Amino acid sequence: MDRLTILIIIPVLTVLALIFSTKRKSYRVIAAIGMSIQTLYSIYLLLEYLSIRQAGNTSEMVFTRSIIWFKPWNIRYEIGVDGIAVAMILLTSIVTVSGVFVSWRIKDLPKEFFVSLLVLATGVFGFFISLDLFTMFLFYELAVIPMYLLIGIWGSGPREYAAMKLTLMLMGASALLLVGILGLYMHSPLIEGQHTFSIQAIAHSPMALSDQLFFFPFVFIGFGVLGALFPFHTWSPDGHASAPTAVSMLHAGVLMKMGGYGVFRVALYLMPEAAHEMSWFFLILAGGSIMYGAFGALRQTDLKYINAYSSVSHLALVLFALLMMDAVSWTGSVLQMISHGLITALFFALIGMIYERTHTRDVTKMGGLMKVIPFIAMMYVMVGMASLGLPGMSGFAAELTIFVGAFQHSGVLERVFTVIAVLSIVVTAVYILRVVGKMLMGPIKTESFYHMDKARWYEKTAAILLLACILGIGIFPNWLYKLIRESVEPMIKLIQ
Amino acid sequence: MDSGIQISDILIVTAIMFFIGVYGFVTRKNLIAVMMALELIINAAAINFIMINKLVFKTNLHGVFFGLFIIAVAAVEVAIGLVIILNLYRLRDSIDPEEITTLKH
Amino acid sequence: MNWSYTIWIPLLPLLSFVINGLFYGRMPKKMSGWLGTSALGISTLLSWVTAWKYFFNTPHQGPYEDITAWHTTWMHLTDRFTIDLGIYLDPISIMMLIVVTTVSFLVHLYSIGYMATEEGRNRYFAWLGLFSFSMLGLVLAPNLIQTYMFWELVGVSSFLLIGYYYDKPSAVKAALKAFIVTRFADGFFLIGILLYSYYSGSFLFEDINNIPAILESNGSLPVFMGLSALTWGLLLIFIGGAGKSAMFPLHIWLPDAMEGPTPVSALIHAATMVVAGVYLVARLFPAFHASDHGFALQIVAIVGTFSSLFAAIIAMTQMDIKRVLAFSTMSQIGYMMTGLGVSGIGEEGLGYTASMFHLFTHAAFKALLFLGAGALIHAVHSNSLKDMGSLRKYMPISHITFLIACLAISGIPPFAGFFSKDLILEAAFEKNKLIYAVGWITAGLTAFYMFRIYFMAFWGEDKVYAHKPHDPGITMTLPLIVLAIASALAGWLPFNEWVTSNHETLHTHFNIGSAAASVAIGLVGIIIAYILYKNPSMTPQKMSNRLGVVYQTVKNKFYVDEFYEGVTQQVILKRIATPIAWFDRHIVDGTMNLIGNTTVRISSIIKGIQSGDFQVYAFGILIAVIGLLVWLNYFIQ
Amino acid sequence: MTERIIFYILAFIMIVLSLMSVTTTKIVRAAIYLLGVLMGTAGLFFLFNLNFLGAIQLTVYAGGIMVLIVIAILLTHNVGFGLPMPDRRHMLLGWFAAAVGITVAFLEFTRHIFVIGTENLDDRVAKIGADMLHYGEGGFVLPFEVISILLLTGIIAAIVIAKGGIPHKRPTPPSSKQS
Repeated sequence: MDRLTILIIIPVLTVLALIFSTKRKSYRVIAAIGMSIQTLYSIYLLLEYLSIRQAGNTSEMVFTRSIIWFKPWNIRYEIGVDGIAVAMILLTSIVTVSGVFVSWRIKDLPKEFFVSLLVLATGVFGFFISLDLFTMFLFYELAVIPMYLLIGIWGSGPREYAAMKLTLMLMGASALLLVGILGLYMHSPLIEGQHTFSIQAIAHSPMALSDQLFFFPFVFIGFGVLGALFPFHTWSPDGHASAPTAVSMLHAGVLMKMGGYGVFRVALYLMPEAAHEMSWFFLILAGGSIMYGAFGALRQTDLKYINAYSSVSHLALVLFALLMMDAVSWTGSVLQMISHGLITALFFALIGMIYERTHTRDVTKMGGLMKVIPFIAMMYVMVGMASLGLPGMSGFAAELTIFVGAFQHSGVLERVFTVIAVLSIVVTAVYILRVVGKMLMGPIKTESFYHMDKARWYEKTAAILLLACILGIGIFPNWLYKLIRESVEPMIKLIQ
Repeated sequence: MDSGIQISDILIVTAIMFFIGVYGFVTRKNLIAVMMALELIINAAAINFIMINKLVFKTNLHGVFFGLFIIAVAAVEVAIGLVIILNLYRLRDSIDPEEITTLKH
Repeated sequence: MNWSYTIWIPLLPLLSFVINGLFYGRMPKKMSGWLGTSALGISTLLSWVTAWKYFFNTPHQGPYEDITAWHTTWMHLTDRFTIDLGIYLDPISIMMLIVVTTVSFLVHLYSIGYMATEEGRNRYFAWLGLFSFSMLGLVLAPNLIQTYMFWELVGVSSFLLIGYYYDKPSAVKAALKAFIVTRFADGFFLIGILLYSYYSGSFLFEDINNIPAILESNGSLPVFMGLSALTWGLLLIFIGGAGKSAMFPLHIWLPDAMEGPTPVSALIHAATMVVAGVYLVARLFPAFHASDHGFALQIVAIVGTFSSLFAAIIAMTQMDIKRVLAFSTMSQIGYMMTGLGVSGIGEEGLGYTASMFHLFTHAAFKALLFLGAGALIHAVHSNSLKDMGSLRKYMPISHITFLIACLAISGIPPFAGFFSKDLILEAAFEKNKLIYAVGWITAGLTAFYMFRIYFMAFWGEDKVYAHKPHDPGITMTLPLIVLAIASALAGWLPFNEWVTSNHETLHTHFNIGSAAASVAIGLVGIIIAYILYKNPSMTPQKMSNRLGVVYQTVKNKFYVDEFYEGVTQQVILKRIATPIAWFDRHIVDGTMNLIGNTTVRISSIIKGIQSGDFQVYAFGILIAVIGLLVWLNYFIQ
Repeated sequence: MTERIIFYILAFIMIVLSLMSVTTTKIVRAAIYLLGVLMGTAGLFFLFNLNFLGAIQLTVYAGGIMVLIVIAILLTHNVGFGLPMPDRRHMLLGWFAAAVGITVAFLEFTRHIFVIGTENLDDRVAKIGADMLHYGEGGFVLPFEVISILLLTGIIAAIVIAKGGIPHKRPTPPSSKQS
């Protein structure tokens, strides 16, 4: 059994255990145990990876394995990781395990809920370890489908609408993606008379510029929709608002990162010339939506909407940095993905906790929560600070890296949008603090708010786990930076 | 035998019959009447086969045989069709084609 | 010489923050205050030791050296851009170290008494610790990014402390305002850093201040609107500094920040954080001075001078004692900016030294004023001057210390303010007569409004108090006394030997004419205040009525707040954010929904065709057959 | 010439009767008109000396099939049952389509030049019978067998369907339900 497949096997086994268990109370325990093992294994994987690098292994991917599973098309189960994938895997496992803890008290159909959640996580893990475009695509779809069920069944508000919208838009995107992937396949180098889906093979002999120009938009938009690229972001506010807490966490925390990761690994890496050629257009879209998302968040009153628009803004920053096509920006972009994953997961977790107690997500109807639920409120302040880029939190390290990287481009367009991106942190501060001021501070507005449960142990576990990661990365970002940077370096070298 | 009757005359007559049958087929609100319109269509087709054999392609009797077979098949079709209609009538008390819309499912 | 122990100076307050924060609610109430105070006490001790070692115990010829006492790589972005965290010691950072730790220690001590009855004391002391840590990190930073990081952190701790009474809506509003306004400035600050470092190729102060080397390595710098990119970078950085130092027009947060507890105002909004902008300009002084012949420095001088006059005028009309002090702070910081702005380098660096000197003395007497005001507020439970009067009878210690502070700020010899302010005016006189004139008038106004509150609070008519006011306990009076001594004597320190623009001793000449002029106008201000406010009279009321509109405008702070309110509410929220939100919901999302709905609608049309009615199907077949026939016959050759 | 006249008369009768057959509102009358058409067809065959075919037409069609239809009518309707008229829109559409079809056919048949074979068609009944059972070239024994089997299965199917009906009635599915 090789190292990476275990990442898929653990969730699958957990799902099987869930299916065969019959006691209602045991579901969450099984899920929590399974995901904790997964997290520990991810940490082990990271250490293993670091030690391999320490030992002087400089190959682009490690722990590789390639098994052919569909001969006629040469589709392979080809897996392997570099520093970026390892970091994303770690992020996924941490968000998943805290998601399980946050859903500790789920009432309806707990077994089915955890099964869907873990299937989703399986898809994500598979996505991050895949090196074969088709297998990657398959895992991507595996992650999207449970999302529909999770929102449609366990959601709130107009959940069918939101679930439908989300799924349809993502499916539409994957249709584009499939076109792009098949295009890449058809123009891939022939190995023993067969085309290949292998990312590594395609990267080393990219297709002609004219073909790239045709297929690049497909792949970029295909993944961009998942990464909330303007104007295809509208599934995210509705989807997040309706989804149950753990799903919002996983979705904003991890699934949306798959978009950024895909843009990075497939669109830019495999079609670099087209990326250079067309980056101006997407730069305008991404750069504009940094501000656009921030201003959009300014006027929302629903906590989840605020956060969803904030995600739009922050993920636009990810795409923006990716389009800069240099090592520092790319590293910053991956850092931002990880940082935003943690931050937004914690945000959604806290919003879920607040919602459970106040039964409203309308900011204007709340007030003075600091007094009654100090733990959750303080956590919210902290994560808000992280989100607005306070030094010492992960957001700052990531954003600073992006800004420094982006500022090394002296073109007028890049300059202008870099400045816009920097100024967006001001707007971010405004909408975050507006919530903090209205919801957490001020006098208590409703009588019933005086009697609220304090945070429970499982809520504290989830929140502290995430916050510890945010602080850890924020205070000591260099190891993570190095981990990512070392993997970005050969990619950049290859595409230039 | 030269009757002076042109093949095209016959074909036009049968074409008119055929399309009258088609009209009946698409407009009738009674399955038996639809069936009868169908007979018109079949009949027109059969005449065409036979007459073209008789007047144009005279080397063999293929058209005549086709005519015969058509008549035979038409008999079967009517027999079974009517039985089905009867069964439908027994089941649903109606032989209005607009109410028999099970096909869309 | 080993300086690495200095790492503990910022770390001890951090420790206090962490312990107070983690054991929030579990720690005995009294312990948190003493924990913070002792942490800061040790830090203060270490700072004084460091200063002593640096200035007296280091064998050196010529200028004082810059020492990087400790550093670690925080982020290794590229070989050019490495972000270090470190401790950088030079005369101004050591001076700031002294100011920050000492004032912070005294404020901690004072707070033990002041906050004795508050519920959330642990929170308060945790945040005070966080602030002290951040401020120390800021002053000790060896590079711009560290400066920026801690700059943000002090902003946040300021936000948290202003919003300490978080169930009071006005406090919440003030906290948000303070954070957002400074954050707005910080956005430009960050752009400035990025722009500047793009050309300098480094974040380190040594490289940034080395303008000739930058010019050499870049060849020609791009010029925009007649100014080089470096000057633009510096101006943007100065916007950041102006935001934090409450310079016009970014000053609006400072008066509102007085909603926080009074010791916080003393620490953050008088002595330390608000002078960060001045400190930043001083840090980058060689760059400011060299780039484009000091154009940016002229801007600094103009902004500083204008702010000082502007704030002094407003301060004369305010009735809230803390707001008067807030505007006075703004005015004094304007002085410091002016000092830097008119300064040269080397032998012409009088303004630089004067500015730093004023920063130092101002920290002492302004902290004292705030703490004294805190004692008054503590005693009468009101911020308003209307509720105070004849307090000299009840609170002798507060009275004397407050008087010393007032004399110091008014520039009456031999108190501290006289020396530093006089030096600034002297430097301005040599550089620009107009700036000097404005500064001179401002000095008079300062004396007037300070003695206005002094007379109104301690003299005037005897009010009826619900509880008899009295001097506070020892933890609160001790800081007052210490600071009063400092305010009285700090002026005699030989600053020109220690803190100078080129780290060498600056030779100053005492200019008797200038000194006489500033003392004279100070005395005039005091006398006018004495006449108007010593005894309760209706004269001030009559005068303000006579002035009418002018008085109202000044009292309402020239309507700057209203202007900002209008811009944010009407323009940004109503004209930008609302349309964007609408656009997103209706146009972008609407388009997506339209695509979905159109699909559904088309499918329902197509669905109608499959009605299950076989006659319809037959009709379809018929049409198709006829169509096919026609097509085959007439359209296919 | 007489034959032509007879043909035109026959053709006229057939067209009119078929028209009446699809437009009448009395179902029994429709059957009778249809019978007329079928008999006209038989007449056509006789006119062209296709006596065997004419006979078959009369016996199988006019005789057998029509009897079946009439019986079916009797089983499902009371005599004198009025057929509902099709609604105007359907009628117009139907006529229009029919007219277009007739026009197209007419144009086509008049335009096309038929190559008339010169030899004489051997259409004796004996020849038909011989070819029917002949298995060499031009023989139709295989289709004949197929048709026989078809007839057999048809009869069996008719019996099964007619007899195997379940007496109890299924409730009609609600027609309003979509998809």
